[in-house]
Amino acid sequence: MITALILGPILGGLLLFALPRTADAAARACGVVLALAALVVTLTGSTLPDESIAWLQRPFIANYHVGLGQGLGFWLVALLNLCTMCAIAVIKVPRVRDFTALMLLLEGSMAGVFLARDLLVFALFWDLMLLPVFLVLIGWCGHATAAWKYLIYNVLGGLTLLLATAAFGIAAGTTDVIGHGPIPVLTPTWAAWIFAGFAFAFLVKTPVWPFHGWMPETYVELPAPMVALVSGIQSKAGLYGFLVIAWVLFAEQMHAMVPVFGSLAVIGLVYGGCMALVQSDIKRVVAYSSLSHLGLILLAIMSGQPLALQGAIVYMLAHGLFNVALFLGLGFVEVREGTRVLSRLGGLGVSNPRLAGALIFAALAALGLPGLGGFSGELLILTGLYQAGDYWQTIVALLVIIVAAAYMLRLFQGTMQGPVSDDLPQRPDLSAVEVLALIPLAAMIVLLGVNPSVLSSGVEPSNAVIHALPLQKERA
Amino acid sequence: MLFWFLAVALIASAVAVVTAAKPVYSVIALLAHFVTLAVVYVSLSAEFLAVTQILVYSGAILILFLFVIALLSSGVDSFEVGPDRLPKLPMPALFALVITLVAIVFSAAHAFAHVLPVITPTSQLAVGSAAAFGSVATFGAMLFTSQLLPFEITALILMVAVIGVVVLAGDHATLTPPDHERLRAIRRREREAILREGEAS
Amino acid sequence: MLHHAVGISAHYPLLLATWLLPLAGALLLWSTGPRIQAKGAVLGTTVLGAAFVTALLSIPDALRAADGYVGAQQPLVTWLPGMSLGLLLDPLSLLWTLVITGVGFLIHVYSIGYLAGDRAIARFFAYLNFFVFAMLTLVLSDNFLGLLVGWGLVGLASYFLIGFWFEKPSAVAASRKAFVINVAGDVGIMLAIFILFAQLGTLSYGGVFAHVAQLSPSTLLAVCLFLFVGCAAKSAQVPLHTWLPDAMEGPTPVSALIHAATMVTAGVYLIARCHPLWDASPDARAFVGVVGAITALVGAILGLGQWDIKRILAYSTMSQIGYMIMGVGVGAYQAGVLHFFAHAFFKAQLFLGAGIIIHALGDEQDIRRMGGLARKMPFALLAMLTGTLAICGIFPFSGFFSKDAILYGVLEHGHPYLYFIGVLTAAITAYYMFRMLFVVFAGQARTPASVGEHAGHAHHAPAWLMQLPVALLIVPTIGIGWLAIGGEQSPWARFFEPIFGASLQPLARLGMSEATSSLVVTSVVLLGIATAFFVYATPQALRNAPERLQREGQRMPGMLTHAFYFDDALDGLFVQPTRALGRFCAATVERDVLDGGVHDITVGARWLGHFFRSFQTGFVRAYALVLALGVAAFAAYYVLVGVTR
Amino acid sequence: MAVGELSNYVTLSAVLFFLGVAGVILRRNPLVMLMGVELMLNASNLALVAFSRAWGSMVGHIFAFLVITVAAAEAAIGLAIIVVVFHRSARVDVDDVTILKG
Amino acid sequence: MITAAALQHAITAADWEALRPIIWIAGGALAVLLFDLCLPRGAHRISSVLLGVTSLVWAGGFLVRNYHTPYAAFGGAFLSDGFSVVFQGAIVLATLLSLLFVYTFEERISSAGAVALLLWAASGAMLMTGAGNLLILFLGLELLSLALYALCGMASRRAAREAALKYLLLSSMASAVMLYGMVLLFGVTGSVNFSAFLAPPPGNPLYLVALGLFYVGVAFKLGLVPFHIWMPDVFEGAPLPVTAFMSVATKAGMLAVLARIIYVATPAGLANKVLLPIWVVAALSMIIGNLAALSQSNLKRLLAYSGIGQIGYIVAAFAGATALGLRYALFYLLAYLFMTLGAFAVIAALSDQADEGARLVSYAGLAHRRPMLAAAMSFFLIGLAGLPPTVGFMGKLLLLSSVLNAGYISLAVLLIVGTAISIYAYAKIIRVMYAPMRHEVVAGAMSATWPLPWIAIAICSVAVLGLGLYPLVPSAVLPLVK
Repeated sequence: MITALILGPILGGLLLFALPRTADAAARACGVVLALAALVVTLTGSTLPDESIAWLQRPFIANYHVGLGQGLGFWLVALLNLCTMCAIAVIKVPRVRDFTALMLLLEGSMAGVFLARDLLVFALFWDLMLLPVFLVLIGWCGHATAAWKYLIYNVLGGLTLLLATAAFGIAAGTTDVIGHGPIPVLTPTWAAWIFAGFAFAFLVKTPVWPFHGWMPETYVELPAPMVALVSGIQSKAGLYGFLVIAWVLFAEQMHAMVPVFGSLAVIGLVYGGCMALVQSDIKRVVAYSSLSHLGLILLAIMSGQPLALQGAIVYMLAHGLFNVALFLGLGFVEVREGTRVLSRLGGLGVSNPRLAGALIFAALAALGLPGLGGFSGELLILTGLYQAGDYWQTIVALLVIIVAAAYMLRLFQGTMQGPVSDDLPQRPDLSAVEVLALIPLAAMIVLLGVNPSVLSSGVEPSNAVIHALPLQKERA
Repeated sequence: MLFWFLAVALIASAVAVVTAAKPVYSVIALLAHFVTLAVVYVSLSAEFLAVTQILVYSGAILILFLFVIALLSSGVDSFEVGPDRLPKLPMPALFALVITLVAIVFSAAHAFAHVLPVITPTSQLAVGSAAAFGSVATFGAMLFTSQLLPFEITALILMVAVIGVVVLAGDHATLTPPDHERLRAIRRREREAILREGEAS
Repeated sequence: MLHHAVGISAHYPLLLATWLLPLAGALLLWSTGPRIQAKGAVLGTTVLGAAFVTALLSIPDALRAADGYVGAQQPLVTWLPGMSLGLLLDPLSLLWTLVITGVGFLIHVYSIGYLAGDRAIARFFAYLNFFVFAMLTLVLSDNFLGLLVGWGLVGLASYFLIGFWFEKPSAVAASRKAFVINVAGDVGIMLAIFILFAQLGTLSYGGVFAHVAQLSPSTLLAVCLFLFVGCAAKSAQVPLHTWLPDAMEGPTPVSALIHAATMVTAGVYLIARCHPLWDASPDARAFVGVVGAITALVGAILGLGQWDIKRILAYSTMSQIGYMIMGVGVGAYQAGVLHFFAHAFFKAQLFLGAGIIIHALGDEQDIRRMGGLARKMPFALLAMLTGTLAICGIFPFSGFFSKDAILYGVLEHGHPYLYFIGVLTAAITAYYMFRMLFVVFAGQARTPASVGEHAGHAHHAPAWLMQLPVALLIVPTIGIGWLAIGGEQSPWARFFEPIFGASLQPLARLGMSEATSSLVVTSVVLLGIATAFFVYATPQALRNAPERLQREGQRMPGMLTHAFYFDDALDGLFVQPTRALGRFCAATVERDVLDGGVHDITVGARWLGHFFRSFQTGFVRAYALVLALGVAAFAAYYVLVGVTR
Repeated sequence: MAVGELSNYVTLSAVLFFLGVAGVILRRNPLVMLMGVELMLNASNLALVAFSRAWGSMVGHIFAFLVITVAAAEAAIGLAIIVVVFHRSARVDVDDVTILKG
Repeated sequence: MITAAALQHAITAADWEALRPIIWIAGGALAVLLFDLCLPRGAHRISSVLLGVTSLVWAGGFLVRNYHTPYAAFGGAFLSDGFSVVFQGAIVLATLLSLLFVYTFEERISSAGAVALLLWAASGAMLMTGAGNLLILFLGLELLSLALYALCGMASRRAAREAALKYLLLSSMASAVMLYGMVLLFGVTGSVNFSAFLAPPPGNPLYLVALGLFYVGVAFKLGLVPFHIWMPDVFEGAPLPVTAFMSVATKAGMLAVLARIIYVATPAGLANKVLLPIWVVAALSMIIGNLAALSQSNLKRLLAYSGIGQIGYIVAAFAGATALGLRYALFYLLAYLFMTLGAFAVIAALSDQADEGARLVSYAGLAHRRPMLAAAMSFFLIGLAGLPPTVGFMGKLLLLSSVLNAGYISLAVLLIVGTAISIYAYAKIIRVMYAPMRHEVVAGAMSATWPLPWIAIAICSVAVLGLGLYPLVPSAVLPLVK
């Protein structure tokens, strides 16, 4: 049943090609139905047993082992299916049928990453994630610089992951280790290099500061539904990797690298915040803001403090939700106004109140308005960080929250409020479908904000993470 | 003493082949080369090879070369060769050749000093007698018993060569270049128009 | 899923009703707003009225002392062992709830009239209801977490309301500035929360105040100061006050409700609620007292330099809150709260009165173009006069009792300098309030002819809708003061005894009694009124009023017109450096380092590709040469290996 | 028939071999290049005969015989290709043949 | 003198059975020629292709039987052990698929001759895989080369004839160098059998130089970097089926020889010193092959360069002479076979009489005109690049783990760098195909792409996907030592 979560969307996407090329509405409907089915399976499937088929024997034992379980993987897959459903419902691009197929392929491969219990399966789906985004970047976007830049970063990431998986298999004898079974002990030199491979792949995928070169162009060039998925969920794959693989399998190396990654996260936090303040393209503002939020989550993961980790998980989900909502909203603005330049936009709120409402809701969740998902995650993270003794990081993060309020409002007011610029064509407000697509996201954001502990029933990342982490960090 | 004489002859004729002005001269030099080789083979008691060398090599292959020379230089002027477009070629070529030559000669000098049997003078039997070392009898026996497989394959190789030549040379007669070319040119121009659009995007 | 999430158990339906009714009203108006338009106003007001009634009915719950704890407890949802949300209704929060819902209701009625005819009136009432809900969340919460949630939501409501007319770029900028400074306040409170949670492991008021002794003096001071940062942002204390004058961009009822009566006093509520923390750290109290006094003085001085009627009232609000903060800061909690209670009414009345004037003069806010309205608008004169007398602290009005209580309390708690600043501020307050009165009401009308008669018939909404709330407000403006008469036994003291009873007593017997201090204050105030009369209201001053006001406009000192350059300072210190850092990152780090780096890699790879392709010259002999070189390399290598082995 | 040292024969064949290679690289006439290849093959034949004489095993002779037949076949096809390439061009020069490059 | 025993080795039926697959193929070629004579002009093509395919399939059947009965025929001259049978299987498969492209030949060319020559070339390559001694190796190599010289020239385009000339001259020179190496080996060890090379005379530099010259010949045919110089030109010039055949079958044959040398004929003590140049050359070709592929505008030339890179990966797998390395090199060879021939099939499907579909410009916006073909081509390119759903990913993973297992970390890292560069090169083609066209080009009438290339595409894509998910790795492949 769990494999259906992975293969269902992928095969469904392929079957879409049976539809005639111009059957846009039908393709969208199939896409939404598939995503909804996957969501239902996920929600009802948390007690399903793992599925494991023997795959490789010779160089090392590798099984096709996938499992849902209760923890972080479950919530991320639920988030993935929900966001895909909402995103597919609002696709407005040429050749909708092919686009939906690629969205479903992306959804399937990301589900594969989160459900993988074997490093080889993880590496396979990690590289597969790269494909649909690249195909969309070249098929639907004008110039290909974004495609090349995306390719360079992510290919190197994917290949180092492949090398690290092979090395791990050779060194440890088996790769069937994610989230279960004894933690194999590797010789220090091998372990260090393998960890470096994994860490590089994760750093590139959640764009962490120096490795984020691909992120701005890709987020700007991709059509809104795809960028919502990529920024909302694909970035979580990297953080998921840190949490479930790096902390569990390479605890010592992770300790050694905590100051380095911690400082990268803080730099990313500040860098993303300041950059978002001065961008002229609306999508770039959200792109850099997500760089800043992910920096905060990474900081929490690096601190290793249980409260910060729980906050990181809540914030991961919240960030997924409001990032998707933001990008879909900006997608609607771009479709209506035809331009993404902040200076030429303005005054859309008068003619599109519902769009304005949706965008302000998402912007508020993003800047961490108390009562919404963003705030509860941030609060838990910062409390955890403070308890872990990282005083300076907490203060910097708090200052960035102020900056976040500034750039988010600048974005919202730049597009929605201010004098109505008459040269922009006045388009109709959100259609019923579009509003319907945003409602589940909003509902989840509010639910997370009011009571993040609703996750806590299954939220502890995985018991392996907890007992691998130092409960109280000894402050030197 | 005979060896040194033959060696000098071989090298001279080889150099002549390479440096001859006109291809006909190099063919003649090659003929001399092959004859000297035959003599060397006899000195090394490989009668069958000596005979084959003369018959097959000088007889068949050189004649073939002559035919081709005649065919190619059917025009009035003799064999001209275009200007030298790779003037910088000889120096590195000589450099590479010298290195490999030195490597082989140096290692050859060391190799056989102590390990390999020195060439011993052949038995006193007359040239051509069956029992002698290089006689045709033993050669034939070996060719058709233990080494039968190579023999069969050479048959295959020769057939491939013949078929290849026939197919390659082919009956160009049927080729009527003009209309063929024209048809293809029109087709290609029309396709280029579509594709130039693609190229520009 | 929802039940598990919210875990509501209905001990106190009235408390829940008071809290959730405004939210329900807001959501209803948001969703159905565009359709029901004008009827939305009435809906919003009735919802508020119902909330006010339930608040009144829940007074007995608030006063009932059960199991050693005063008030009604209503647990809602727990996030973590230490973090949970719940409602608490005790005398302190009851007072605020009554003010919020009471004054809120009156302002709702007033707004029906004020905003009649505005296309987005339903949205306005939705925001107002949402604001009341947010303020109730802040006030009714039983722990710091709920406080923080309320704090943020109130900031959001003020953002919506200030930026209500979002076509105006100035309103958009003002709302953003208000919200960002508010978030800065939130950040302060969050830091205090982290410290508390790290030290004590719990955030509920009961838990924290019970273990105050465990906190070391330095952490206690840190907590108090960070909480005060929140208060400073919300209650517009000196460094973070710059958003209040700009907040006047919003409609006048908004200014009345939010920027006079309720939101800006959240800081006072916070300090009053956390009085055990403040009792335990004397230097925190001293700091807060000083900041309060400075704010009062600065607000009063800046009030002198304003020509816009709403800005004058805004600065007066800032100065009055300075008083409250000073009072509550130094430890005179009951006096501070009393002044809040009084100020809520007379300031609302002043704003609504100013609203009536502005509405009548067709949105004209500059007092230099008003004048001589005494005859045309007697009701407005009555409202403004009673408000002004109350704010200056003349005898029968509530201001007299509350302001004197604060000043005397400050003196009692051993701060003579602050007492002197307080008295000086009272004088300046009297001066600029009466300056406004005389300029607006006395002398000839300076309103341009066209504006005058147009205003007359603009009223399509019945005049009484705006005048009734003002009239109702006059009663408490006069009456509240009497509650505090009688020292320890006054109804006010007995009402707050369970809350502030245990808090610290006044230090030493003072030279002068309370009566003498109120005499000193009253004389100083009369002096202020007299000077204002001589400057603005003498017959010859009235005659050449336009030129004199003009001259005064030019001679206004730079300091006043730029409000002590606080705005530019804040902008220069925080906003510009962040933007500069952003541009620096964009220009150098992003374009040169990252893009440059990747660009070089691709160019390098392509160049290498061309370099290796260049070997393919097409000449057979060149290829043969490469082969020969390869053979030479192999032969050389193997000879060397052969020799060295 | 004075029998020289085996290494002399090897040296001789090496020299002949590399004269052949020189012929292939330096000369621009394809026919001479083919003759160069023939030279190289004959050089290896010489070495083969010398080695088989030294080791006293006839395998060398068989090998040499095979080399001769292969050389013949190669010459045949080589000449055919040369004819096909150059039969209508004015100059018979290998350097003219450079359509394929890059 | 040779001992009598050597003479007395009786040639039994078992010897010929070991050779039966090769005999069937060579015989099939003859049958093709005979049928060509008696059939009417119109049915030439289909008849020769069908005959060729049946003989190959039949030979495949015999191969399967030989897999289970390893035997050293002709006194060790021809070893038909599990190892050589798998390589022969690869060659048969490659030839089979190449035959499917014969329709891209021009009308004028006699397809019977072409099919016959292709079959003979295949039999030459199969001889090389089973070669137990230098004689058979040399003859197999020459048979293969001669057939290819003729095949390259079979097109009326001047480029084809030029390719034939270039291939002839360079390949004959390389064969001569390799022959000279063999001769010196024979001179030093006194015997032509590979097994004799295991115990070289101690301290003998000539033995090493001989090995060096021998490896030159091997490297030339495999197209490892310094000796790859001929490959792009010849691959671009030669007609499509010949290029397809050469890019897989010849390399498979020579890989068998290299594997045979490494696993059978390299003395243990000298192993790493003697084989070091091979690994260096493999590493070079991994990097330079892919780098040069970056800026190509002709698909056949690009596939030539990518072939150089891929063969670099396979040779790297031999590093350390581990059994695992051999097994996964074979698996990757199969993967490479299907992916490359799949790509050639797509080119074949696109080309028609006028010109071959190899020019990149003819792929502009292909996705809009012929979505199925574009999808197939990108699927194969993704496979060659080593991205997940394909056998390329699994193959690369197994290669990586075997190289790491053998301890050659630097080779593994270079393999990854090479792959990264190759992905960039393949992605450029995918971009050209999928880039949005300024105006929607009406899908041109499907030119008479004969069904055969489509069959090849189907076979290859099924194999690339199937093997990718569940790798069937041949087991009994350790070479027979006689």
